[in-house]
Amino acid sequence: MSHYTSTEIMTVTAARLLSNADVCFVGIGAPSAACNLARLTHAPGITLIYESGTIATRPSVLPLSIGDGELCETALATVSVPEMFAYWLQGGRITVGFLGAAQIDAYANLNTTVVGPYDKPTTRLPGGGGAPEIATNCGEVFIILKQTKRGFVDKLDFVTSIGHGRGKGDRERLGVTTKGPTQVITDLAILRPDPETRELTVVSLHPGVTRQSVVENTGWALKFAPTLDETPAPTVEELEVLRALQARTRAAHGQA
Amino acid sequence: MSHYTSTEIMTVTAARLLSNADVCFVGIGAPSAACNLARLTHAPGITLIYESGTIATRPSVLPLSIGDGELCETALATVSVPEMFAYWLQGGRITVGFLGAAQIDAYANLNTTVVGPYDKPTTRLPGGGGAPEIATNCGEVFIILKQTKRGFVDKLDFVTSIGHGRGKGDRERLGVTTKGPTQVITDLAILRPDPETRELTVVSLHPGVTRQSVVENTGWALKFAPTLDETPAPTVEELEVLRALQARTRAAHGQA
Amino acid sequence: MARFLSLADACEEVVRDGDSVAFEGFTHLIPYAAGHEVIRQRRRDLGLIRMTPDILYDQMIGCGMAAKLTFSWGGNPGVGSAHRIREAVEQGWPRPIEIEEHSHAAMAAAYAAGAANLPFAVLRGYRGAELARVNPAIKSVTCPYTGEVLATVPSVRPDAAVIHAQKADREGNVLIEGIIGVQKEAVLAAKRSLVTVEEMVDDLRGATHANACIIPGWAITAVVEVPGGAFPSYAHGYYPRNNAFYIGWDAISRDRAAFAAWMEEHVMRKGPEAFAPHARAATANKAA
Amino acid sequence: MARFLSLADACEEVVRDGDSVAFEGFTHLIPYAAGHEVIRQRRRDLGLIRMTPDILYDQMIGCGMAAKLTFSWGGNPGVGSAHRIREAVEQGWPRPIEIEEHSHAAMAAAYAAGAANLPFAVLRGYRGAELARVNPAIKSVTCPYTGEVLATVPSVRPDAAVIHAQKADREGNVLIEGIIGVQKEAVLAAKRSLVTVEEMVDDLRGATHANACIIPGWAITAVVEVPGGAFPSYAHGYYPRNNAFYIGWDAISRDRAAFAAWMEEHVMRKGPEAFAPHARAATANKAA
Repeated sequence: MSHYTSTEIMTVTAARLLSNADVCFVGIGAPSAACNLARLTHAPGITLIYESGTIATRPSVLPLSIGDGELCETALATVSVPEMFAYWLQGGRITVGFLGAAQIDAYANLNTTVVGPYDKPTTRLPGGGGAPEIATNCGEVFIILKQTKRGFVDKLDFVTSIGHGRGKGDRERLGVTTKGPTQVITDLAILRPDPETRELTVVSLHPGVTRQSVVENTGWALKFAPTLDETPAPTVEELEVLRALQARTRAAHGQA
Repeated sequence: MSHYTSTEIMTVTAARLLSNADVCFVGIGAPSAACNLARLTHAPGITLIYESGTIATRPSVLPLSIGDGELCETALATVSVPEMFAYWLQGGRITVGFLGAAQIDAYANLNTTVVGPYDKPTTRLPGGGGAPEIATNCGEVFIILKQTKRGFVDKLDFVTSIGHGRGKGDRERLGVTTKGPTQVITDLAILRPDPETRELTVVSLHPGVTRQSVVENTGWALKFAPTLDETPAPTVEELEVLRALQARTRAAHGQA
Repeated sequence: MARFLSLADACEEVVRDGDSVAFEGFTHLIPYAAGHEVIRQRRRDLGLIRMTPDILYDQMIGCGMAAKLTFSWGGNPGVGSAHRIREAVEQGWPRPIEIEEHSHAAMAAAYAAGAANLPFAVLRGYRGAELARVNPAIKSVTCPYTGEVLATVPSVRPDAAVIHAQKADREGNVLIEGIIGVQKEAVLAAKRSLVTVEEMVDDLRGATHANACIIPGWAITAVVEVPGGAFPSYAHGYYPRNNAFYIGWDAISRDRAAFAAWMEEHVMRKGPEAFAPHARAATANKAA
Repeated sequence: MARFLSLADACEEVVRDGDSVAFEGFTHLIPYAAGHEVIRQRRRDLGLIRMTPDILYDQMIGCGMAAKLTFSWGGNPGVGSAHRIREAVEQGWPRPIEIEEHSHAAMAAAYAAGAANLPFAVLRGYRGAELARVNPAIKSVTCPYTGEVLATVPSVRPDAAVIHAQKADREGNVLIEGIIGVQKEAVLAAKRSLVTVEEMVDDLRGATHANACIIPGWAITAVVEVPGGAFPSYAHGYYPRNNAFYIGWDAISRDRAAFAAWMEEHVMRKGPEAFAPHARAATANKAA
């Protein structure tokens, strides 16, 4: 087994959740890395869709922006942005929406809008983009972000997109029929909503990670499953493919 | 001056109403003949749009259907039918809608739906197609049809598309801001809505046509303008171009 | 993921008795071969949906397969009436048929709303038009910003959509070119879909324009290669519309017996391979 | 009919003080050259509209030209914050700015509704999302058929739309290829429009795919040829996105003085011809 970073196991673990049959709406950054790693390893037939309108794209490097030229050049087809959101996302054609976030709470509600009050923010974040409708119109949602006390908060400053609201039944009460967040992958662990309460629960710790370190990086009283799995470590092949992808990406974007 | 048929002067007279600056939504049949004659004579820059999605098309023969292949092959661009009706017709981009009809009344309301009661028609006609929205969403509407008692009726069996309703102000009361029918061209005459009442009024008789013959071919007490023009006869060039177009069309569609 | 089936199996899978079905095609790419197979399978009580029902629906309705027709213009384009449709509406023969009639603008918006998973479409339409009186499906909403009242129609969400297209690749991705009509919307709005194509190619990726009209295989139920399958309609880039056939249909369809004889000879006793010569003839013409 | 003007004249004609303006481009084909000309003309009190405001709006807002920003995602894609936008929102510098914030799905639908001359758009959106609480423009309608409540947003109908595209022909028809975003909708939704293009060609007719994204000249106010006009964004088929520039912008834009100096040197003292080398460099690279 190779040495690997905590970001690498996060990306590899997220990638493993995807299959050839998935039609995946891909966010930029960590989601994009995980989705393309899946495509370059065990799920070559996966359909990746970026909100710029590119359907079934196969970039050789990770795009810096949601609309890099290679996304279009390697796509099956590129549609207008109104069509992407109307026919494909709202149309219910997406099996998995893959999101990152600045803040997440115990019910996998996400904030990418502001830190502080909306009208007088201490930090104005970029905003929701596609997230509000990805969260409700995809079959299910996978979330990937690093686990820190700043990010895993007891109360979001702003609910950009709904996860499980305040618990079981909240999505249904809003008329939402999709599953919502079913997996949260961090650099420390895998969390899933409890079947009864929908509260996020740690189900697997990455190798070498302690319960204590996960608790210390979470801003609420985090629940753990009665029996915890250990996340399988990245394989040599997964790491090689991911590192080659990252190296190609750095070279392509003019970074050292 | 050549000899010409009453259909020919109808087509030529209608064609003369159009200019290079027009963006024209073209119905199949007589409207299509008039619009293409205009394009092949005095208005080579006119933009012809067919509801099949073909924008700025330049067919060498008259299409038999609204979606003949040549309409697409000679178009600037071909868009989907939903886009055609949403962005181009409803979007207010059309200056002239050019319609035919089975029945017309004194206010240029049109029927292409049924003869007899709607639920138990004696003759089921093809229906409105694009007409209901062409009538309200184009800048103005030109109508072309042969003048007969069966066609020019006191009361329509069915109002497929509105002209001037029951008189001045009716369009405005429906929230419609476009002009509606401004010209009705028949094989006998030119009719225009009276500026005060909006009732169709004969303003010009084609050469050799008598008031009496127009009256006899109209199912209501037809009004005439105080001074009547005589429609200029078709020129040799207009007739040559029209006849060549019709001959090419017959040959292309496998008709004798 | 699209499955590659025989035309008979695909039709059985996608179109069932009592279904609402859209065989779409706006003059171009009308799915005649698939429609004829469905006629041979003697499907019943269909709710046929199409903006521009022409000869294919004339044939189906003349065979008594349809309980309902939802449409916005029904006839033989440039020729005149669809006589079998007329006789069904006017005289209830061979069976009475319910009609739901819209304008083109409304039907197009209703398909787009269906593809977009919305329950209804809004349009600036039907003003002063009597269809709004006779069709109870036409309603209205008030704009929450301006107070303006706009027309609404329910989305088209058929049980099945059947279309013809130019090409499919080995993943079942489908390319539609030229007059694209509402075919993409029909497929995306439907629960099940069947696409017949002129030809199979290895891979559409990179083989066409970046913004070409492509429906991914995972959004389609079944794909079948049927060369010539749109005849006497046409396939842009393959063969032209046979306008003479459309003109000739007028006489055939005016008469019940002539219609029945034609259907027996040209549909009931034939199979999808009967369409191939139309594609080959065009290819031969092109080469000549 | 589109007029062919100099960039300066076209910007004066199309973008006026107090206008609502959409400089659109979804990462691709962002109209930097036109935007810089508008900055040089020192337009004031603009209501800027764009789904994805990035560096160009960072520059305009940093220069104090905007009274309002309507958007759905604002940042430096893949890099981080748009620092000038942040400072305007967080600290009101160089002037306070009103924001109207939407989701992408809502903005895209609002542009499409604007192009379609509808006063509002309907979407299955904003469920459980707090934007619906803080943005009073987000309302709802009830489906007249199902009783379902759906979100609405007002149409986007800007005074002016500014976009960049690949080609225009002598009639002013414009071709957009690749990631086409919402540019066509922005132009059709706007009262006035300006399109800058990489190159002029004789006639687009027949020069591209039947279903290519083309905006006819009669739907456009002004067309200007500005090679390289989308740099550091990109023009599909001409030159790639300069991702290094986007990464480098982070440091420039963090600091008020560095930002001011950069704008003075690279925008205020330059003209549209400054963009041409970016197109030429790409051509040289391609040839090499």
